[in-house]
Amino acid sequence: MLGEQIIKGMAVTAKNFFASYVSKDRLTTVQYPEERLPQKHHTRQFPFLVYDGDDVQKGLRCVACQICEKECPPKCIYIIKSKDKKVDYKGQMQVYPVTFDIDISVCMSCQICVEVCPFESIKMNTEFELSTDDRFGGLLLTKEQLAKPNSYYQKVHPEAAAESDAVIAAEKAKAEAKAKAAAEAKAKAAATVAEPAPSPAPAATPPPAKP
Amino acid sequence: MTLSIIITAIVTILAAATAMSLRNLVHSVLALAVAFAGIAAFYLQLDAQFVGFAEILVYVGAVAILIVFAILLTRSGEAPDQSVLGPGWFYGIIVSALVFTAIGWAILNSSALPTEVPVASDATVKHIGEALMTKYVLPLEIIGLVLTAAMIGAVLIALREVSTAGGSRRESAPSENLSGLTSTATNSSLGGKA
Amino acid sequence: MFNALDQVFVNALHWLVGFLPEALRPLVSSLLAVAFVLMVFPGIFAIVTVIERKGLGRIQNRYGPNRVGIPFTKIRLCGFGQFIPDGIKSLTKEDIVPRAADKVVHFLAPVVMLIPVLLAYSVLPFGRNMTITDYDAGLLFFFAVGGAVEISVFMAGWSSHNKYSLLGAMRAIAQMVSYEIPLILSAVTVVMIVGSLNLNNIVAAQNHYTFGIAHWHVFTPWGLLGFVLFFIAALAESNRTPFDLPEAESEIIAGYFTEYSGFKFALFFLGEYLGMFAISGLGITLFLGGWTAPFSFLIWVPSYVWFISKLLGIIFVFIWIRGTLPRLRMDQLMNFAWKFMLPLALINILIAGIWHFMDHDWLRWPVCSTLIVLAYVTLGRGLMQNQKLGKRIYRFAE
Amino acid sequence: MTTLQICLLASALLFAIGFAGAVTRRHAILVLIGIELMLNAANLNFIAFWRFGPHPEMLTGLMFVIFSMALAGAEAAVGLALVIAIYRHKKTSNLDEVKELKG
Repeated sequence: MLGEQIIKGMAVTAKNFFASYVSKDRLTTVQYPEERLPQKHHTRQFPFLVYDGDDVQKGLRCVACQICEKECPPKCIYIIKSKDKKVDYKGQMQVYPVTFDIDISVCMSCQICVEVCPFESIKMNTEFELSTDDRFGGLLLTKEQLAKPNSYYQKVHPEAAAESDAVIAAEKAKAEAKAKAAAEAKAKAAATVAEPAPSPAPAATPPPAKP
Repeated sequence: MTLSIIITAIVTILAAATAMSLRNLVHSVLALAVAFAGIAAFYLQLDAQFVGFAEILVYVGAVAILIVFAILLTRSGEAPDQSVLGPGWFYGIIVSALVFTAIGWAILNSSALPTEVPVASDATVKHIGEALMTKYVLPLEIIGLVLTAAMIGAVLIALREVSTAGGSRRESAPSENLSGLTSTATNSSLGGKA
Repeated sequence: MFNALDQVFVNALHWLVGFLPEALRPLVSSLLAVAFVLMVFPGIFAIVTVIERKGLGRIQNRYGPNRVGIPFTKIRLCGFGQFIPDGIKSLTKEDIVPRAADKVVHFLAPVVMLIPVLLAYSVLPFGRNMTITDYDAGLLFFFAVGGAVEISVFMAGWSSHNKYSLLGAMRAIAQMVSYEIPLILSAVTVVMIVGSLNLNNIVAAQNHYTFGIAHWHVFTPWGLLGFVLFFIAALAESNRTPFDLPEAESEIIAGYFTEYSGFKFALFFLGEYLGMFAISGLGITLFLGGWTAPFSFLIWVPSYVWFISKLLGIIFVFIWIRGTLPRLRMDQLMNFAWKFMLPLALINILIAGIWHFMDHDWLRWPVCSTLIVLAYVTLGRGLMQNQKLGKRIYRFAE
Repeated sequence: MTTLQICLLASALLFAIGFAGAVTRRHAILVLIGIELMLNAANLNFIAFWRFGPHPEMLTGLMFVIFSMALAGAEAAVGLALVIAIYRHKKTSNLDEVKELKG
């Protein structure tokens, strides 16, 4: 009969109306600032810079190689290299970025900078509450704002951080072995020059750790 | 009483003159609606409440809307390029001025007009209804018949001529709106009388 | 005591006017009454916008607005202060007039919309002795000024020089004109039974009780059918879902007020809601007993409280329907008005006549009810069988 | 001048304006509007004479106005339907271009 289905529909909406006051499970929305949904596993928003240890200046992994700046499709990264050098995590002397800016009003979250970075230095953040009332300066993040400790990275992306830590550990070990080998070679050369005694010195050298 | 009647008269006549002299048809109709409202105000001041409300209902609510619909359907909403006055407009204005002069002279100089103002009779809806159902029942029925005939006629005239048999159902769709308009006029006047 | 509470506004008005000289009294008392209407009904409008958003939210299992309470405090009041930022926003927005628009008509349209809507309140009885003007032909006045709203809709649609505006205006006028007929015809039944066009008399005719139950017209077979018809027509007249074709967002943007922004848009919005309240108030007066109490043991509640609570109840049903039903198609809308509502309204007039002439006879109950059910089933069958309201048949390019 | 004379003069002026419009304008709808104005002028006369005439309790003028209003509604509907029909045929609503019925 005409109107039967209308009454059925009205009953459904009335049930929704009253039940939404009784059972909280029916409510599909979340009251955002107070309650938040857990973030998705691979959430990524905008890049940040990783540093090791406690000191930002000392521990920053970035060596200002400018690959990310060149690869960035919207050209939102701006880097100025330093004139002097400092020791990086591998123990080598490297330049470091004096200025490292990312304009997140331009950034399109493509993650290409992360993929091209050979130093495990730039990673994607999960922070999304970046709104500000200054639409020019407020959205231009400087090196100090971008730098986050490695522990933070381990917290937001545990799996990726573990992978990246393994890579760094391997490289560190490689570099150490290399340094040791170089030192020994140096010592050997020195020994040969100073005292040509036939003593097999590097017999006890442990093999370099393979990653 | 006299002052308010004079103000009403001025507003009504200005609106009517505007309606008849503007180039844009839509503006004309809006001015016409104001003129009708002014005439309704006349009726209200002359103690004819029922007729005043019926005037608003029939003229502002139905006839003006009907004219607006006709303007939209004939696409004459824009002001035309050539002159809006027909040939021989000069004689028309002369004749209408002569008509006004004659009637106005007659009104101002007539001795047959009643001079004393009688007490207002209570023309309540009840009295009007009783008169309609007793003394004027035959005209009422005839008006009903005329309105039905007019409605059918208007629908038939405005029906699009159907060339192919297949498209007849869809072709007749626009005329439904028009029939709706006509029967609003009928039904609203009937509704008022009941 | 109860009487004093009931008449508190009337007595306050008399007391205030009593300080004035005799000549000024009628003018000041009517001005005060107008000010009362201008304060109360926009106030209800403000609250109803929030109720509507919250109600729609709950129907869709959401919270709806629940943040804004009293400004500059932490008090939230379940979000009932939402209308304050809404109002500030719409009043401070930039007012844009299209370059091609007819400036004068474009400016006048919202004003012309609001005037007849506010005039319609002048005949409604809000409570015992609370009618602004007691016209002999009050019902006719209401319908007359209601018809003038269509002019403003046309003005808005035509003057914007936008095809969506024009389409929306055409749709709105066609719809309002079509549904005005069932609206008036269903009101005619009440006029036939009561024998008066005066709304106070219509309320007085419903203000007596048998076995403690009021003689509201909705409690009779013809009154129930008349009320349902009136309610559907009122939905269509106030452009509410499922008859909101004039402003169907998905088809024609916003209909006749597409080109309106800022204060003018707010005026249209206000006019639409005030029109909805006015027509609900008329429905209450005609069928739901106006300001009378439903049961005789409840007559101690003040009359205006009854009126306002009935009004809010009807508005709640409006919102409920908006949350439930999808929008009709234009041809379905017209078919429903002309092939279902109009014949049913005419049959209802006949049934009201039968009811009137079988006076005080228990037999009139079954006879009238049977007739109504028969008419409803037959017309409904006819409408469904011709696929006028049935499943949509899609036609693709052949 | 009495109120009756003011009403009659206003009605005469309305009639003249309507007549001038109906005779001089080219557009069919404007001619119809002129005719409506003339009808209203006549109605105003009826009401004025009913109110100030010797027998206001007879309601004769009032009744005449009610019937004339109903007829005016019918006339407007048929007239506008004619305008629309002519527009469909000739794609114009200019009365000077519709000359077939002249013979």
